[in-house]
Amino acid sequence: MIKIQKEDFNSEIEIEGIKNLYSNIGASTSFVGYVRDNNNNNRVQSINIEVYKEMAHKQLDKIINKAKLKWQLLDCLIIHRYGKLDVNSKIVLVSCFSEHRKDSFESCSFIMDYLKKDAPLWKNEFYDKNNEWLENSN
Amino acid sequence: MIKIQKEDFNSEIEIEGIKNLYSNIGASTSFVGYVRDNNNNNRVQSINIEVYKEMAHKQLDKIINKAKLKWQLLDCLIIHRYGKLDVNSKIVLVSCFSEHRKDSFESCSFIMDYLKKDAPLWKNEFYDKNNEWLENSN
Amino acid sequence: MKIKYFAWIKEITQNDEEEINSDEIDNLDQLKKFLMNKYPDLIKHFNKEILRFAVNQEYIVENIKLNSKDEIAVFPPVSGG
Amino acid sequence: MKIKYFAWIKEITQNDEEEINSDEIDNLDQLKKFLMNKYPDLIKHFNKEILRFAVNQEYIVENIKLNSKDEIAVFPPVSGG
Repeated sequence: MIKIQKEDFNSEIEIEGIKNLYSNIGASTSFVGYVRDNNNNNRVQSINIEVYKEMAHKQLDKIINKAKLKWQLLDCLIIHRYGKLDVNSKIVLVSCFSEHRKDSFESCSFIMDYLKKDAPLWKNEFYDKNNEWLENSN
Repeated sequence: MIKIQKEDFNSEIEIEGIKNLYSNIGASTSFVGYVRDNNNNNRVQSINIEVYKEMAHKQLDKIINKAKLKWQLLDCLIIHRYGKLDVNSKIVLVSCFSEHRKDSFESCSFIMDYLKKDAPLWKNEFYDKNNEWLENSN
Repeated sequence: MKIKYFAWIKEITQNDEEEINSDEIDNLDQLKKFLMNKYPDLIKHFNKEILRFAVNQEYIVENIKLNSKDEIAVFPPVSGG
Repeated sequence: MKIKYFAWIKEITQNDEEEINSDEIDNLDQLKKFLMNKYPDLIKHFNKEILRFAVNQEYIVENIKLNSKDEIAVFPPVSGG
């Protein structure tokens, strides 16, 4: 499931919402990304995330399908927020569900790597006096 | 932080409880293990987890310290339940917090591997008519 | 065809979306030329090859045919996650 | 010294904890011998080397000295997580 939303999310509710669909899930690995108070030695006040929504859905869907070819995955959940987010806010949740832990760990890390590379989302980071559009390097 | 407890836990509350202590956390990776409805082709009804509590605390503490030597970790949380757990119940939560995602992914996976190998906990799995003590292989 | 701009590209085009239809534009390379003409400030970014193009929500690097119903997006390197 | 048993070891010893003090027990090997004597059903598991030993909550494989205040745990391979 893919959700591109402004609203915050509750990890427990989101993760267990998927987990409760399958009694054979033995493992879930979940990554949460947050707005940090500093980046490249600048004090961050907030960020504004812009998204190309239709394309983000399409690309994230492709990434999940790639992961399902490589690992034994029972389900995947991606939530990515957009709009103005203050320091400490959650930005993204990626949860991968499998019978055994190795599949969930590796696929979750894989999806995050591809999300950073291919998902059409842009962070505009606001400092005390200026702001800057970021570019993912890794 | 290490918690060995009978009670269930709420991942959101536990994870955010640690996250809120640090404004420089950019990444958390969390693993949750669940009681599956089948194992080695047996239909599982429930499991009973026994723990050597004092030693579990000591060994998990050592594992966290090992992880902190290998990765840039801001904090770690391990919750392991014991006692009778029905199918679908959460068994364990391991959350690793760092500035960047690689540290949190790799340390979380590392801690789970060592937890399975070194933490003095034993699962007694109950099927329809019999029960069996498990042994971690990987 | 519908052209969409994202992130700081919008600051150059002063627009997040526009309809462009011209007999000169038959493929992606021709559209790029058209945009450089219309927005000279984009030229240096074209030259540095830092712009990304998507046609109907798929990344496109080769010079494909375009038609009037296509949705083309122009944007800088992504930074989500 | 206090001896603790876990998992299916308890089913053999019929006890999860006991105090054992004997002039014969000065180190871990001597304790193992004492336990095999007291619980013959443990012998085959000793022989297969599947039992784990902890002294004061630390895994111990070598034959260390024991004293009366030590807490020694005997248990099978772990299966947490």
